[in-house]
Amino acid sequence: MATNRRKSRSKTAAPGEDARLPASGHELLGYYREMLTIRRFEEKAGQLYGMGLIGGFCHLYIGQEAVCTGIKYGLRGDDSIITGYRCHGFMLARGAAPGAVMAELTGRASGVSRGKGGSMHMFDQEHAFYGGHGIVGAQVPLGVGLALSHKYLANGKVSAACFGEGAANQGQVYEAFNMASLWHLPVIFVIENNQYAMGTSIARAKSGTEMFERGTSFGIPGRQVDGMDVLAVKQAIEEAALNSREGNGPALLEMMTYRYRGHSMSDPAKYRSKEEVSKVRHEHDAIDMVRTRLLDESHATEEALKEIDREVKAVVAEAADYAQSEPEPDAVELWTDVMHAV
Amino acid sequence: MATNRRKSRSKTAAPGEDARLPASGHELLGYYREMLTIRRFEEKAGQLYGMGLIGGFCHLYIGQEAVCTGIKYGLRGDDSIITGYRCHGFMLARGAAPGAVMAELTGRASGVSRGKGGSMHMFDQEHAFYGGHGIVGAQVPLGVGLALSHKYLANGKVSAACFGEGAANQGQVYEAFNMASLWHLPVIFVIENNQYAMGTSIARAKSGTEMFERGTSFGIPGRQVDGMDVLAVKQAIEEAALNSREGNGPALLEMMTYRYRGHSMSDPAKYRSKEEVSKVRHEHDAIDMVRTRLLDESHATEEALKEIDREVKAVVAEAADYAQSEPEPDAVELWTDVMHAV
Amino acid sequence: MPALTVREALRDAMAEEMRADPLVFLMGEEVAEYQGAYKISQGLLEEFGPARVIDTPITEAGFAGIGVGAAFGGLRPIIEFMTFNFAMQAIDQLVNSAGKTLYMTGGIQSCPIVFRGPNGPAARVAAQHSQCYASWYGQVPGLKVVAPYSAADAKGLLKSAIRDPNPVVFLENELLYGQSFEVPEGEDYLVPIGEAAVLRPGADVTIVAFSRMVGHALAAAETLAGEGIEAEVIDLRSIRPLDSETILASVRRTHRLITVEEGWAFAGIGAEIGAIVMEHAFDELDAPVARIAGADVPMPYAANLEKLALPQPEQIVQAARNACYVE
Amino acid sequence: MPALTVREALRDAMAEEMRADPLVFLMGEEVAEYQGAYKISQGLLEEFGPARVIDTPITEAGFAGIGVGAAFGGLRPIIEFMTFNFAMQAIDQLVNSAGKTLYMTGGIQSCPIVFRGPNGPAARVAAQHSQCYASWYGQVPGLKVVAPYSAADAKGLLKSAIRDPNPVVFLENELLYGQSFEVPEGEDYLVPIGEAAVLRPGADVTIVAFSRMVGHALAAAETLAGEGIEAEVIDLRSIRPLDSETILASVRRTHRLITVEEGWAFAGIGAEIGAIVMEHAFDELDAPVARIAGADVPMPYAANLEKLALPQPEQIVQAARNACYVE
Ligand SMILES: Cc1ncc(C[n+]2csc(CCOP(=O)(O)OP(=O)(O)O)c2C)c(N)n1
Ligand SMILES: Cc1ncc(C[n+]2csc(CCOP(=O)(O)OP(=O)(O)O)c2C)c(N)n1
Ligand SMILES: [Mg+2]
Ligand SMILES: [Mg+2]
Repeated sequence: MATNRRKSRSKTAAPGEDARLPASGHELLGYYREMLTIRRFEEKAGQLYGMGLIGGFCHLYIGQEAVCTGIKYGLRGDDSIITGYRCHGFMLARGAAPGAVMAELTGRASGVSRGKGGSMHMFDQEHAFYGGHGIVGAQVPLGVGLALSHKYLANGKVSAACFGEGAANQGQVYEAFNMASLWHLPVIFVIENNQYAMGTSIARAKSGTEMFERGTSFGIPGRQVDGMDVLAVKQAIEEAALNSREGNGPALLEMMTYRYRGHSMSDPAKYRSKEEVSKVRHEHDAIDMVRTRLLDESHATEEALKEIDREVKAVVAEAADYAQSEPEPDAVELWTDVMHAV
Repeated sequence: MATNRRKSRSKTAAPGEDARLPASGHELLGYYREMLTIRRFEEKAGQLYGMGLIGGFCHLYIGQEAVCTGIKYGLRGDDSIITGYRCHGFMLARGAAPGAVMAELTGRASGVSRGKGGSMHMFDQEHAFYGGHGIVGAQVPLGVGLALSHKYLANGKVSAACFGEGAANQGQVYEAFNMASLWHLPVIFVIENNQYAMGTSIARAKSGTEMFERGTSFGIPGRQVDGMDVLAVKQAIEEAALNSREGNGPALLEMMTYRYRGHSMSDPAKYRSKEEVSKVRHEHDAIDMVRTRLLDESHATEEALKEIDREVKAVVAEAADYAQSEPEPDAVELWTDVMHAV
Repeated sequence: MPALTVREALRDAMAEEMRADPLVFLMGEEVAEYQGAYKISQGLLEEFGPARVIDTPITEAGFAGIGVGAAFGGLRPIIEFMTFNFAMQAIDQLVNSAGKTLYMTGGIQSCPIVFRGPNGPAARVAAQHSQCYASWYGQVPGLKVVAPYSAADAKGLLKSAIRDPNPVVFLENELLYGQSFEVPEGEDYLVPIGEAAVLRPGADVTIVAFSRMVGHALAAAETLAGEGIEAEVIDLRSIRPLDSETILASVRRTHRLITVEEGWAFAGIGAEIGAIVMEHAFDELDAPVARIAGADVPMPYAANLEKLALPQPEQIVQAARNACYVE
Repeated sequence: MPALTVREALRDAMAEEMRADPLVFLMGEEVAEYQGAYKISQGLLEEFGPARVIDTPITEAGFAGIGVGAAFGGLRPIIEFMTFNFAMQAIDQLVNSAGKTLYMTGGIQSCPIVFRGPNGPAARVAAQHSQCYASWYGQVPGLKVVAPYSAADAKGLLKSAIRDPNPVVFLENELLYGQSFEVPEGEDYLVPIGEAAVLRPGADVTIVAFSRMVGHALAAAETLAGEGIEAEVIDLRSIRPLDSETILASVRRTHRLITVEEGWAFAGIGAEIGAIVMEHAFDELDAPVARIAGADVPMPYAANLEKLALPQPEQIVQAARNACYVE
């Protein structure tokens, strides 16, 4: 086993405290741009929600950008990924057009799900992203099913099944652990531990040891990873994927991360202090960490990064414009896609 | 913690190989009689089934008698017990009249559930036995709920939630583990590991470590117990109950046992060899072990034990007669007990 | 009478019953410290403490089962599902463990428990969060099923449900939580389970609805009155037992019946009501019973499609006109 | 035509489709080494090996979800539930993950999967093992629901279900497994989903049934013929889509309708059929649609009570006499 059961680094480790993982300037610039795109996209979605252009539940990914970005780069492009309702970041990371994602949020015909799924239900088959699921924990067996299909088809692919630390208490997760391990399926269970499930801190919902050890009795090696460090996420995923691809079965990775916003747009997040949020934001932010390193290691100038910021803003602004100007689905769409014709 | 996480003895330990747990002759004679009553009762039920007097599913407890008997004596009389469909032994152990239990099996008005529940659905509120449940695993959260009621009422009681090693893979079991541990509920999870879930041997359904370790990551100490040794079962339950009663939360006990018959009356049990069954029967039978000790330690003569056998047979024969001669429920019973009137 | 929102009425019902009976407690996701995902349990943790207002992990099957076990053990649990969509994870515990045990045990084992939470569509929450489960639970003998519209009924029925010795599935509606209604004062205000209410008398056509659709039915009746059609509006309130007497009595007067529900028509509550009327008042019907129901599709997210998927008052008006053979 | 049991017909359907399409596989409890709890998968492990005939632990939510995920990944799973009672543990995966995904994704993500197993009452297995789920699943747009009676339909419909690009809930009946029927030969014998079958023509009254109750309907028709009443017997075969055309055409001829089901009447399939007939052929009805259904109680264990809880041919006969206004 390449992975091990001990924490690889703790979430409170200050940036730069650990030895930095190797990465080229080109690579780091890519992460910077992609994570920033997700953040700006989500900020814009929040604004559109406030303007009444997006409805229902809308769960922003702000703070967690390193997780989906690290997963993307730790996997091959055709490895499958599945997650819950907090899925916008994954859509963007895997390559969906920001305009089409935003148009889904505004419920337009040119949205990725043609306006029918909304924030929680986005799929991108071209990029092997399988949603976008609203029922907490349900995506975990689905992700194991994708792994079963990979093994069955012997296509060498791996499946990443992502879920929150709150979802990690759901019974079907353990059923999925058992079968994945029993059948040596190529699946990486990724817990995005952002410390809260809605208003419930992890300590109030979880008994026993740390989450990454919850697979141990099912024979699944677990590891805690700094989910704010895109390189750490990427490396942990790479190792687990390699191991799974070799037929050694599943791994469990607990990504220590944090969400800066409320659970969804309707959550004022009174269950934690402003200081708690701002401490993470200022001391251990995923994007800042890459930014600092880019400057430290002279891969980029302040000006070059500002230019990226401007470009990202333009991309997101364009997506927002598109999402507001596109038409709603045609009324006849109410009745389509219920069933495939035989 | 009085319990510990290591096996206390392995299931393959030969009788008498370990130091014998202390027990008076009087005590041992009681266990002998009670376990024998269960076995003879179940044999008789099997006969009545063969005669068409019992219908549907009928899961016999033959081979596992030491588990329910040890649980009974390890607990106080008002501690609650709950189990699955393999429940006849528990009914008898807790003190239900054999005739009323058998009459339930034959579907008669004087059955413990007035003929409406049958083999799988027997309760005995007077003796704090809460069934008798047909859905694999469902009784586990129910048992935790009983523990919650004990804690809420501060009545000093403990709950024993019994389930098979097959049921131990069910997701709701882990949900129950988590909440029981988080809330320090007085519940003893008892896995009756009889090696098979219907036709599936434990190795074909379970990944990872031994079953008794499945609670570890939820902070629940686990222990493997020789489930054929009524004294070992009793002692393990006593220790766990004491600990739970003191407010230290749940424990998990894995009782290593074996069922001699098919899963239910319709199972020819072709998935294992006759030799496997007869080896356990001859080398590690719960009743034989007590019998041997009674003779060894001169607590009873062969003749005295034969007399008990005769008495037990008479009790069971009487139960069978009763169950065949009692009338079926009145037709009006179809419509009663659906709801309490308000 | 003071005006209360449905949210306040539900909270007051629980608070009053918890004051009256120390065996009553509330358990569910975010019910305690967060005061309820939809703030139904506002103030309860403060008043009753963490032993009686219990936050759970996101494990519906587990805590529903724990609730049933606690009821077996003599307590009177109120189990909140954040929405009934998530109760599908636990539906076996509701149906098999709570609903069937009294019968299976020949009357030995009671299960006094309330399962409550929002049911049916909310706003823009799409297919997985918008299902109505009234007819599923309504089908099961051994369960009582309630689905109030007004705050008064919400309060009176929830108090009855908590006192009921049987398991009760209590279906709320998120979009009603903020609506205000007059509510009779006093801790003794109870609404019995199993009785429908005639909210508006009328001689020409009967409209039966439950939960949020009662508002639509009343709006439609208002429009119809302007056209000279007097619609009688019946709020079902309880799904099981279903008050067929009130419906039949009305149909015997109006000879016309429209049913309204947000869920799917197929084997829905409207179908059941139609069947009952057919069985008991076939000769009284001057027009076929018309069902207004949610479109036969999973709930779409887009605002325009969602509106098309849900029953609108205008559809009820049109159905009533048709039943009265008015152009 | 050779006679096959329903058991053999189901096995043959799976075997043929597995031979024809390497993406088809079977997964469930005891399906492989044990050859199926009810021996439906006899011989399949031997022929197709453990990669395609997969024994699971007793974890319905998990393996149903794994099945759906595998279907997302391009396979064509057949998921066997030992009985549909246990599928309640997994019902969220069937409804929310399998049934709604195509719609939620605007047509992007298909889910070609079959969920099959015995549904409804067996013999003496009591309340928790005897429920009929036809109307629950039938209510959900996005699912197809099938419930065959004969071995020929079992085979032809299961083959269609396996080839269908949509999720199909395939409801079998344990008591039919051992019954023999003639089955057309050939691997191309398919029965399309969504078409009812007129099993016996008759001019006086229509009897609609599905699954095991078709046998009762045929028996009742035989008795009625002796009394001079010619009953038309329709085997529904599919629950969703429901073949209203065939039912309506028959009612337009007989003007009388009896529905038969083993499940509870409340919001059942009979209620739905009644509603459809009311909506489309109200003026054709010379008598109210009568529902014969399981008694409104959890299933009792005692032999005499169980019999009373289940529809009997004599009840159908009496309902038909009533509909024809014959003493
Ligand atoms: C089965 C189920 N129960 C409850 C909910 C409501 N709900 C949606 S998200 C959520 C919290 C999940 O927390 P976590 O798993 O930590 O993920 P995060 O939101 O932090 O990403 C809850 C309770 C749901 N969608 N599904
Ligand atoms: C949820 C559910 N799935 C499947 C079944 C069918 N079933 C009844 S008993 C059983 C095997 C259980 O094995 P185990 O838990 O080891 O208990 P044992 O029978 O050995 O006592 C199965 C699969 C069921 N009753 N409930
Ligand atoms: Mg979280
Ligand atoms: Mg077992």
